[in-house]
Amino acid sequence: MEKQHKPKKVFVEGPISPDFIAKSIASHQSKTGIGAHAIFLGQIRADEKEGGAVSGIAYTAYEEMAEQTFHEIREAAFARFELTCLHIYHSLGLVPTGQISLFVFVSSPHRRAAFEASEYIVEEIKTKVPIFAKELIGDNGEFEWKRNV
Amino acid sequence: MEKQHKPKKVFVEGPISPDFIAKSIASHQSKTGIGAHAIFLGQIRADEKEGGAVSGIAYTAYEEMAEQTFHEIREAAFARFELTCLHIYHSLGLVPTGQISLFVFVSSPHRRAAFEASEYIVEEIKTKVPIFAKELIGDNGEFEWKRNV
Amino acid sequence: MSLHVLYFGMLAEVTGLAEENWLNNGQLTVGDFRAQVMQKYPALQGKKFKIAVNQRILEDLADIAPQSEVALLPPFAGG
Amino acid sequence: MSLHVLYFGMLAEVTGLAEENWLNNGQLTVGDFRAQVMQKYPALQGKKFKIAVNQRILEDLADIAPQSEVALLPPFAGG
Repeated sequence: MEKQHKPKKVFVEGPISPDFIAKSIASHQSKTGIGAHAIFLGQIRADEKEGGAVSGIAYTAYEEMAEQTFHEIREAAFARFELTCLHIYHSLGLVPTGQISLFVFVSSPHRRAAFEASEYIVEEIKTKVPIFAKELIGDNGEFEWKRNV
Repeated sequence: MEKQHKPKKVFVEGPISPDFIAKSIASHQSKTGIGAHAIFLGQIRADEKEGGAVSGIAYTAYEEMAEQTFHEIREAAFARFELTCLHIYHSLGLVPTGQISLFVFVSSPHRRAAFEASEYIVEEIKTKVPIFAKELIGDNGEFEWKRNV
Repeated sequence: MSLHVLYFGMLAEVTGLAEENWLNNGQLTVGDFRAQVMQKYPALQGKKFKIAVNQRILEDLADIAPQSEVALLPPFAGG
Repeated sequence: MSLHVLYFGMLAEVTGLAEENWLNNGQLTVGDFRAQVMQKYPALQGKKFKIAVNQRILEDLADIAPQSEVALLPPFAGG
Protein backbone atom coordinates (compact mmCIF):
# COMPACT_ATOMS: atom_id res chain seq x y z
CA MET A 1 0.00 0.00 0.00
CA GLU A 2 1.55 3.24 -1.11
CA LYS A 3 -1.22 5.45 0.23
CA GLN A 4 -1.60 5.91 3.97
CA HIS A 5 -5.08 6.72 5.19
CA LYS A 6 -5.60 9.32 7.88
CA PRO A 7 -6.68 7.78 11.18
CA LYS A 8 -10.37 8.49 11.71
CA LYS A 9 -12.28 8.56 14.92
CA VAL A 10 -14.28 5.34 15.27
CA PHE A 11 -15.93 5.70 18.67
CA VAL A 12 -19.20 7.51 19.11
CA GLU A 13 -21.05 8.03 22.38
CA GLY A 14 -24.22 5.92 22.61
CA PRO A 15 -26.16 4.27 19.77
CA ILE A 16 -25.54 4.90 16.05
CA SER A 17 -28.70 6.39 14.54
CA PRO A 18 -30.30 5.41 11.22
CA ASP A 19 -30.12 9.09 10.31
CA PHE A 20 -26.34 9.08 10.74
CA ILE A 21 -26.17 6.05 8.44
CA ALA A 22 -28.31 7.81 5.85
CA LYS A 23 -26.01 10.85 5.91
CA SER A 24 -22.98 8.60 5.45
CA ILE A 25 -24.60 6.97 2.43
CA ALA A 26 -25.63 10.30 0.93
CA SER A 27 -22.11 11.68 1.28
CA HIS A 28 -20.86 8.92 -1.04
CA GLN A 29 -23.11 9.75 -3.96
CA SER A 30 -20.57 12.18 -5.37
CA LYS A 31 -17.98 9.38 -5.60
CA THR A 32 -19.00 8.11 -9.00
CA GLY A 33 -16.41 5.34 -9.17
CA ILE A 34 -18.34 3.44 -6.53
CA GLY A 35 -20.57 0.62 -7.78
CA ALA A 36 -21.24 -1.30 -4.58
CA HIS A 37 -21.63 -0.53 -0.89
CA ALA A 38 -21.63 -3.29 1.72
CA ILE A 39 -22.87 -2.15 5.10
CA PHE A 40 -22.77 -4.18 8.29
CA LEU A 41 -24.76 -3.13 11.35
CA GLY A 42 -24.51 -4.75 14.76
CA GLN A 43 -27.74 -4.43 16.74
CA ILE A 44 -28.24 -5.26 20.44
CA ARG A 45 -30.34 -8.40 20.93
CA ALA A 46 -32.74 -8.92 23.85
CA ASP A 47 -31.23 -12.32 24.67
CA GLU A 48 -32.94 -14.17 27.51
CA LYS A 49 -30.66 -14.76 30.50
CA GLU A 50 -31.38 -16.25 33.91
CA GLY A 51 -32.19 -12.88 35.46
CA GLY A 52 -34.33 -11.68 32.54
CA ALA A 53 -33.86 -10.25 29.08
CA VAL A 54 -30.87 -8.14 28.06
CA SER A 55 -32.00 -4.50 28.11
CA GLY A 56 -28.80 -3.00 26.71
CA ILE A 57 -25.03 -3.15 26.59
CA ALA A 58 -22.60 -0.74 28.25
CA TYR A 59 -19.42 -0.56 26.17
CA THR A 60 -16.00 0.46 27.39
CA ALA A 61 -12.67 0.24 25.60
CA TYR A 62 -8.97 0.70 25.91
CA GLU A 63 -9.58 3.66 23.68
CA GLU A 64 -6.12 4.55 22.46
CA MET A 65 -5.21 0.98 21.63
CA ALA A 66 -8.63 0.41 20.08
CA GLU A 67 -8.41 3.43 17.78
CA GLN A 68 -4.92 2.32 16.74
CA THR A 69 -6.16 -1.22 16.07
CA PHE A 70 -9.10 0.09 14.02
CA HIS A 71 -6.61 2.10 11.99
CA GLU A 72 -4.50 -0.99 11.34
CA ILE A 73 -7.57 -2.99 10.32
CA ARG A 74 -8.51 -0.23 7.86
CA GLU A 75 -5.01 -0.12 6.38
CA ALA A 76 -4.94 -3.90 6.01
CA ALA A 77 -8.34 -3.87 4.30
CA PHE A 78 -7.25 -1.18 1.83
CA ALA A 79 -4.14 -3.21 1.05
CA ARG A 80 -6.04 -6.45 0.59
CA PHE A 81 -9.18 -5.37 -1.30
CA GLU A 82 -9.98 -2.86 -4.07
CA LEU A 83 -11.81 -0.30 -1.95
CA THR A 84 -12.84 3.28 -2.63
CA CYS A 85 -13.92 4.09 0.92
CA LEU A 86 -14.08 2.44 4.30
CA HIS A 87 -15.64 3.78 7.46
CA ILE A 88 -16.03 2.13 10.85
CA TYR A 89 -18.08 3.45 13.76
CA HIS A 90 -18.49 1.78 17.14
CA SER A 91 -20.46 2.85 20.20
CA LEU A 92 -19.12 3.54 23.66
CA GLY A 93 -21.38 3.84 26.70
CA LEU A 94 -24.91 2.56 26.85
CA VAL A 95 -26.65 1.13 23.79
CA PRO A 96 -30.20 -0.09 24.52
CA THR A 97 -31.61 -3.27 23.03
CA GLY A 98 -32.68 -2.82 19.40
CA GLN A 99 -30.19 -0.03 18.80
CA ILE A 100 -27.05 -0.14 16.66
CA SER A 101 -23.55 -0.33 18.15
CA LEU A 102 -21.40 -1.13 15.09
CA PHE A 103 -21.51 0.38 11.59
CA VAL A 104 -19.02 -0.86 9.00
CA PHE A 105 -19.37 0.88 5.64
CA VAL A 106 -17.34 -0.46 2.70
CA SER A 107 -17.47 1.00 -0.82
CA SER A 108 -15.86 -0.40 -3.95
CA PRO A 109 -16.20 -0.26 -7.71
CA HIS A 110 -17.32 -3.92 -7.58
CA ARG A 111 -19.47 -6.02 -5.29
CA ARG A 112 -16.98 -8.87 -4.77
CA ALA A 113 -14.45 -6.65 -3.00
CA ALA A 114 -17.18 -4.93 -0.97
CA PHE A 115 -18.58 -8.23 0.32
CA GLU A 116 -15.21 -9.74 1.14
CA ALA A 117 -13.87 -6.64 2.85
CA SER A 118 -17.03 -6.25 4.93
CA GLU A 119 -16.73 -9.76 6.36
CA TYR A 120 -13.00 -9.46 6.88
CA ILE A 121 -13.30 -6.19 8.77
CA VAL A 122 -16.12 -7.35 11.04
CA GLU A 123 -14.20 -10.50 11.99
CA GLU A 124 -11.06 -8.50 12.65
CA ILE A 125 -12.96 -6.08 14.88
CA LYS A 126 -14.50 -8.91 16.88
CA THR A 127 -11.16 -10.57 17.61
CA LYS A 128 -8.59 -7.77 17.72
CA VAL A 129 -10.08 -4.60 19.17
CA PRO A 130 -10.01 -4.15 22.97
CA ILE A 131 -13.66 -3.34 23.53
CA PHE A 132 -15.53 -4.65 26.57
CA ALA A 133 -19.26 -5.14 26.91
CA LYS A 134 -21.42 -5.42 29.98
CA GLU A 135 -24.83 -6.88 29.18
CA LEU A 136 -27.48 -5.33 31.41
CA ILE A 137 -30.10 -7.86 32.42
CA GLY A 138 -33.63 -7.31 33.65
CA ASP A 139 -34.54 -4.45 35.99
CA ASN A 140 -32.53 -5.30 39.10
CA GLY A 141 -29.11 -4.08 38.09
CA GLU A 142 -27.89 -7.54 37.12
CA PHE A 143 -25.29 -7.83 34.42
CA GLU A 144 -23.01 -10.24 32.65
CA TRP A 145 -19.73 -9.60 30.86
CA LYS A 146 -20.00 -10.54 27.22
CA ARG A 147 -17.22 -12.15 25.21
CA ASN A 148 -16.87 -12.74 21.49
CA VAL A 149 -16.36 -16.38 20.56
CA MET B 1 -39.71 -24.06 4.83
CA GLU B 2 -43.04 -24.22 6.62
CA LYS B 3 -43.68 -20.48 6.61
CA GLN B 4 -44.57 -18.77 3.33
CA HIS B 5 -43.69 -15.10 3.10
CA LYS B 6 -46.07 -12.67 1.50
CA PRO B 7 -44.85 -11.39 -1.85
CA LYS B 8 -43.63 -7.82 -1.44
CA LYS B 9 -43.29 -5.17 -4.05
CA VAL B 10 -39.64 -4.82 -5.02
CA PHE B 11 -39.71 -2.20 -7.77
CA VAL B 12 -39.60 1.47 -6.99
CA GLU B 13 -39.66 4.30 -9.52
CA GLY B 14 -36.32 6.08 -9.82
CA PRO B 15 -33.42 6.06 -7.35
CA ILE B 16 -33.58 4.64 -3.82
CA SER B 17 -32.91 7.46 -1.37
CA PRO B 18 -30.64 7.30 1.71
CA ASP B 19 -33.63 8.51 3.69
CA PHE B 20 -35.67 5.49 2.59
CA ILE B 21 -32.81 3.25 3.72
CA ALA B 22 -32.70 5.00 7.11
CA LYS B 23 -36.43 4.48 7.58
CA SER B 24 -36.04 0.78 6.76
CA ILE B 25 -33.28 0.43 9.34
CA ALA B 26 -35.26 2.32 11.98
CA SER B 27 -38.28 0.10 11.45
CA HIS B 28 -36.22 -2.93 12.50
CA GLN B 29 -35.20 -1.60 15.89
CA SER B 30 -38.29 -3.08 17.52
CA LYS B 31 -37.24 -6.57 16.35
CA THR B 32 -35.02 -7.38 19.29
CA GLY B 33 -34.02 -10.84 18.10
CA ILE B 34 -31.90 -9.24 15.38
CA GLY B 35 -28.18 -9.04 16.06
CA ALA B 36 -26.82 -8.32 12.59
CA HIS B 37 -27.94 -6.47 9.49
CA ALA B 38 -26.12 -6.87 6.18
CA ILE B 39 -27.04 -4.24 3.61
CA PHE B 40 -25.98 -4.21 -0.02
CA LEU B 41 -26.40 -1.10 -2.15
CA GLY B 42 -25.82 -0.95 -5.89
CA GLN B 43 -24.77 2.53 -7.04
CA ILE B 44 -24.49 3.76 -10.64
CA ARG B 45 -20.88 4.26 -11.72
CA ALA B 46 -19.74 6.97 -14.14
CA ASP B 47 -17.83 4.46 -16.27
CA GLU B 48 -15.92 5.95 -19.18
CA LYS B 49 -17.16 4.77 -22.58
CA GLU B 50 -16.15 5.78 -26.09
CA GLY B 51 -18.84 8.46 -26.32
CA GLY B 52 -18.20 9.84 -22.83
CA ALA B 53 -19.02 8.99 -19.23
CA VAL B 54 -22.13 7.11 -18.17
CA SER B 55 -24.60 9.69 -16.86
CA GLY B 56 -27.25 7.24 -15.66
CA ILE B 57 -29.05 3.98 -16.28
CA ALA B 58 -32.62 3.56 -17.50
CA TYR B 59 -34.04 0.33 -16.09
CA THR B 60 -36.90 -1.69 -17.53
CA ALA B 61 -38.12 -5.14 -16.55
CA TYR B 62 -40.48 -7.93 -17.39
CA GLU B 63 -42.21 -6.81 -14.24
CA GLU B 64 -44.53 -9.71 -13.45
CA MET B 65 -41.86 -12.32 -13.99
CA ALA B 66 -39.32 -10.22 -12.12
CA GLU B 67 -41.53 -9.79 -9.05
CA GLN B 68 -42.22 -13.53 -9.07
CA THR B 69 -38.50 -14.28 -9.35
CA PHE B 70 -37.70 -11.88 -6.50
CA HIS B 71 -40.29 -13.71 -4.42
CA GLU B 72 -38.69 -17.07 -5.19
CA ILE B 73 -35.23 -15.72 -4.31
CA ARG B 74 -36.59 -14.48 -0.96
CA GLU B 75 -38.22 -17.84 -0.20
CA ALA B 76 -35.03 -19.71 -1.07
CA ALA B 77 -32.97 -17.40 1.14
CA PHE B 78 -35.33 -17.90 4.10
CA ALA B 79 -35.11 -21.66 3.61
CA ARG B 80 -31.33 -21.66 3.35
CA PHE B 81 -30.27 -19.15 6.03
CA GLU B 82 -31.44 -18.27 9.55
CA LEU B 83 -33.01 -14.91 8.73
CA THR B 84 -35.33 -12.66 10.70
CA CYS B 85 -36.12 -10.26 7.85
CA LEU B 86 -35.28 -9.79 4.22
CA HIS B 87 -36.17 -6.87 1.98
CA ILE B 88 -35.22 -6.20 -1.62
CA TYR B 89 -35.80 -2.97 -3.53
CA HIS B 90 -34.81 -2.30 -7.14
CA SER B 91 -35.27 0.80 -9.26
CA LEU B 92 -37.18 1.10 -12.51
CA GLY B 93 -36.81 4.09 -14.83
CA LEU B 94 -33.92 6.52 -14.72
CA VAL B 95 -31.27 6.35 -12.01
CA PRO B 96 -28.56 9.01 -12.43
CA THR B 97 -24.89 8.29 -11.80
CA GLY B 98 -24.04 8.23 -8.08
CA GLN B 99 -27.57 7.20 -7.10
CA ILE B 100 -28.70 3.85 -5.73
CA SER B 101 -30.62 1.31 -7.81
CA LEU B 102 -30.51 -1.82 -5.62
CA PHE B 103 -31.07 -2.17 -1.85
CA VAL B 104 -30.83 -5.63 -0.31
CA PHE B 105 -31.50 -5.64 3.45
CA VAL B 106 -30.88 -8.87 5.36
CA SER B 107 -31.38 -9.23 9.13
CA SER B 108 -30.48 -12.20 11.29
CA PRO B 109 -29.71 -13.06 14.90
CA HIS B 110 -26.10 -13.71 13.83
CA ARG B 111 -23.66 -12.12 11.43
CA ARG B 112 -22.65 -15.30 9.60
CA ALA B 113 -26.14 -15.87 8.17
CA ALA B 114 -26.54 -12.19 7.33
CA PHE B 115 -23.30 -12.07 5.34
CA GLU B 116 -23.93 -15.30 3.48
CA ALA B 117 -27.53 -14.48 2.63
CA SER B 118 -26.61 -11.01 1.39
CA GLU B 119 -24.09 -12.36 -1.11
CA TYR B 120 -26.36 -15.18 -2.18
CA ILE B 121 -29.29 -12.86 -2.84
CA VAL B 122 -27.29 -10.30 -4.81
CA GLU B 123 -25.81 -13.01 -7.03
CA GLU B 124 -29.25 -14.53 -7.59
CA ILE B 125 -30.70 -11.15 -8.55
CA LYS B 126 -27.91 -10.48 -11.03
CA THR B 127 -28.38 -13.77 -12.85
CA LYS B 128 -32.07 -14.65 -12.54
CA VAL B 129 -34.22 -11.52 -12.59
CA PRO B 130 -35.34 -10.18 -16.00
CA ILE B 131 -34.22 -6.58 -15.59
CA PHE B 132 -32.74 -4.63 -18.49
CA ALA B 133 -30.45 -1.63 -18.28
CA LYS B 134 -29.66 1.04 -20.82
CA GLU B 135 -26.54 2.98 -19.92
CA LEU B 136 -26.85 6.60 -21.01
CA ILE B 137 -23.56 7.97 -22.28
CA GLY B 138 -22.42 11.57 -22.57
CA ASP B 139 -24.77 14.37 -23.68
CA ASN B 140 -25.65 13.29 -27.22
CA GLY B 141 -28.27 10.66 -26.52
CA GLU B 142 -25.85 7.80 -26.95
CA PHE B 143 -26.46 4.62 -25.00
CA GLU B 144 -25.30 1.07 -24.55
CA TRP B 145 -27.21 -1.96 -23.29
CA LYS B 146 -25.61 -3.31 -20.14
CA ARG B 147 -25.34 -6.99 -19.30
CA ASN B 148 -24.33 -8.75 -16.09
CA VAL B 149 -21.38 -11.07 -16.47
CA MET C 1 -52.88 -21.46 -32.01
CA SER C 2 -52.43 -17.95 -30.73
CA LEU C 3 -49.64 -16.59 -28.52
CA HIS C 4 -48.99 -13.24 -26.96
CA VAL C 5 -45.36 -12.24 -27.59
CA LEU C 6 -43.41 -9.66 -25.58
CA TYR C 7 -40.07 -8.03 -26.52
CA PHE C 8 -37.82 -6.47 -23.92
CA GLY C 9 -34.83 -4.16 -23.79
CA MET C 10 -32.68 -4.07 -26.91
CA LEU C 11 -34.93 -6.66 -28.57
CA ALA C 12 -37.88 -4.26 -28.52
CA GLU C 13 -35.64 -1.79 -30.34
CA VAL C 14 -34.73 -4.42 -32.92
CA THR C 15 -38.31 -5.48 -33.63
CA GLY C 16 -39.71 -1.99 -33.25
CA LEU C 17 -42.47 -3.16 -30.95
CA ALA C 18 -43.06 -4.19 -27.34
CA GLU C 19 -45.68 -6.86 -27.98
CA GLU C 20 -47.76 -8.55 -30.63
CA ASN C 21 -50.11 -11.46 -31.18
CA TRP C 22 -48.67 -14.51 -32.90
CA LEU C 23 -50.80 -16.94 -34.87
CA ASN C 24 -49.66 -20.40 -35.92
CA ASN C 25 -51.26 -23.53 -37.31
CA GLY C 26 -50.69 -26.30 -34.79
CA GLN C 27 -48.24 -26.94 -31.98
CA LEU C 28 -44.95 -25.05 -31.53
CA THR C 29 -41.89 -25.87 -29.50
CA VAL C 30 -39.73 -23.06 -28.12
CA GLY C 31 -37.17 -23.90 -30.81
CA ASP C 32 -39.82 -23.67 -33.55
CA PHE C 33 -40.90 -20.32 -32.24
CA ARG C 34 -37.30 -19.10 -32.04
CA ALA C 35 -36.82 -19.99 -35.71
CA GLN C 36 -40.04 -18.23 -36.72
CA VAL C 37 -39.32 -15.04 -34.84
CA MET C 38 -35.78 -14.84 -36.23
CA GLN C 39 -37.18 -15.31 -39.72
CA LYS C 40 -39.69 -12.52 -39.18
CA TYR C 41 -37.05 -10.18 -37.66
CA PRO C 42 -33.69 -11.00 -39.28
CA ALA C 43 -32.05 -8.28 -37.15
CA LEU C 44 -32.43 -10.69 -34.20
CA GLN C 45 -29.62 -12.78 -35.73
CA GLY C 46 -26.59 -12.54 -33.50
CA LYS C 47 -28.57 -11.16 -30.57
CA LYS C 48 -28.40 -13.25 -27.43
CA PHE C 49 -31.78 -13.93 -25.84
CA LYS C 50 -33.73 -16.41 -23.75
CA ILE C 51 -37.35 -17.32 -24.21
CA ALA C 52 -39.77 -17.35 -21.30
CA VAL C 53 -43.15 -19.07 -21.65
CA ASN C 54 -45.66 -17.90 -19.07
CA GLN C 55 -42.77 -16.36 -17.10
CA ARG C 56 -40.63 -19.49 -17.04
CA ILE C 57 -37.47 -19.74 -19.14
CA LEU C 58 -37.75 -22.90 -21.23
CA GLU C 59 -35.34 -24.90 -23.36
CA ASP C 60 -35.84 -25.22 -27.13
CA LEU C 61 -37.35 -28.72 -26.92
CA ALA C 62 -40.23 -27.64 -24.65
CA ASP C 63 -43.74 -27.32 -26.09
CA ILE C 64 -45.53 -24.00 -25.95
CA ALA C 65 -49.10 -24.32 -24.69
CA PRO C 66 -51.83 -22.46 -26.63
CA GLN C 67 -52.60 -18.92 -25.38
CA SER C 68 -49.20 -18.69 -23.72
CA GLU C 69 -47.40 -15.46 -23.01
CA VAL C 70 -44.02 -15.75 -24.70
CA ALA C 71 -41.25 -13.28 -23.86
CA LEU C 72 -37.91 -12.64 -25.58
CA LEU C 73 -35.41 -11.69 -22.88
CA PRO C 74 -32.03 -10.11 -23.66
CA PRO C 75 -29.18 -10.48 -21.12
CA PHE C 76 -30.16 -9.47 -17.60
CA ALA C 77 -28.63 -6.37 -16.07
CA GLY C 78 -30.25 -5.88 -12.66
CA GLY C 79 -28.36 -4.60 -9.67
CA MET D 1 11.46 0.38 37.50
CA SER D 2 8.05 1.99 37.32
CA LEU D 3 5.07 0.96 35.18
CA HIS D 4 1.63 2.40 34.66
CA VAL D 5 -0.95 -0.38 34.90
CA LEU D 6 -4.49 -0.23 33.50
CA TYR D 7 -7.39 -2.59 34.31
CA PHE D 8 -10.36 -2.95 31.96
CA GLY D 9 -13.86 -4.37 32.03
CA MET D 10 -14.47 -7.12 34.57
CA LEU D 11 -10.83 -6.92 35.70
CA ALA D 12 -11.32 -3.37 36.95
CA GLU D 13 -14.21 -4.72 39.03
CA VAL D 14 -11.99 -7.48 40.40
CA THR D 15 -9.12 -5.19 41.38
CA GLY D 16 -11.39 -2.34 42.39
CA LEU D 17 -9.41 0.21 40.39
CA ALA D 18 -8.90 1.37 36.82
CA GLU D 19 -5.20 2.17 37.04
CA GLU D 20 -2.22 2.31 39.36
CA ASN D 21 1.52 2.80 39.37
CA TRP D 22 3.66 -0.30 39.73
CA LEU D 23 7.14 -0.25 41.18
CA ASN D 24 9.64 -3.07 40.86
CA ASN D 25 13.35 -3.57 41.44
CA GLY D 26 14.92 -4.52 38.12
CA GLN D 27 13.67 -5.92 34.83
CA LEU D 28 10.30 -7.70 34.40
CA THR D 29 9.01 -9.98 31.68
CA VAL D 30 5.30 -10.09 30.89
CA GLY D 31 5.18 -13.46 32.66
CA ASP D 32 6.86 -12.01 35.77
CA PHE D 33 4.36 -9.20 35.82
CA ARG D 34 1.46 -11.60 35.37
CA ALA D 35 2.63 -13.57 38.42
CA GLN D 36 2.99 -10.41 40.49
CA VAL D 37 -0.39 -9.00 39.63
CA MET D 38 -2.12 -12.30 40.35
CA GLN D 39 -0.37 -12.46 43.69
CA LYS D 40 -1.51 -8.95 44.56
CA TYR D 41 -5.09 -9.63 43.39
CA PRO D 42 -5.84 -13.32 44.03
CA ALA D 43 -9.36 -12.78 42.59
CA LEU D 44 -7.70 -12.61 39.17
CA GLN D 45 -7.11 -16.38 39.39
CA GLY D 46 -9.31 -18.09 36.87
CA LYS D 47 -9.97 -14.89 34.92
CA LYS D 48 -8.89 -14.95 31.31
CA PHE D 49 -6.88 -11.93 30.23
CA LYS D 50 -4.18 -10.76 27.87
CA ILE D 51 -1.48 -8.26 28.68
CA ALA D 52 -0.73 -5.32 26.41
CA VAL D 53 2.49 -3.39 26.81
CA ASN D 54 2.36 0.06 25.26
CA GLN D 55 -0.76 -1.04 23.40
CA ARG D 56 0.72 -4.23 21.94
CA ILE D 57 -0.34 -7.63 23.21
CA LEU D 58 2.85 -9.46 24.18
CA GLU D 59 3.70 -13.05 25.08
CA ASP D 60 4.90 -13.97 28.56
CA LEU D 61 8.56 -14.20 27.53
CA ALA D 62 8.73 -10.59 26.31
CA ASP D 63 10.55 -7.99 28.41
CA ILE D 64 8.68 -4.95 29.66
CA ALA D 65 10.56 -1.70 29.06
CA PRO D 66 10.75 0.77 31.93
CA GLN D 67 7.99 3.40 32.07
CA SER D 68 5.70 1.20 29.96
CA GLU D 69 1.94 1.36 30.01
CA VAL D 70 0.75 -2.16 30.86
CA ALA D 71 -2.91 -3.09 30.36
CA LEU D 72 -4.85 -6.14 31.56
CA LEU D 73 -7.43 -6.96 28.88
CA PRO D 74 -10.35 -9.33 29.48
CA PRO D 75 -12.00 -11.06 26.49
CA PHE D 76 -12.98 -8.67 23.71
CA ALA D 77 -16.65 -8.07 23.00
CA GLY D 78 -16.83 -5.41 20.30
CA GLY D 79 -19.41 -5.46 17.57
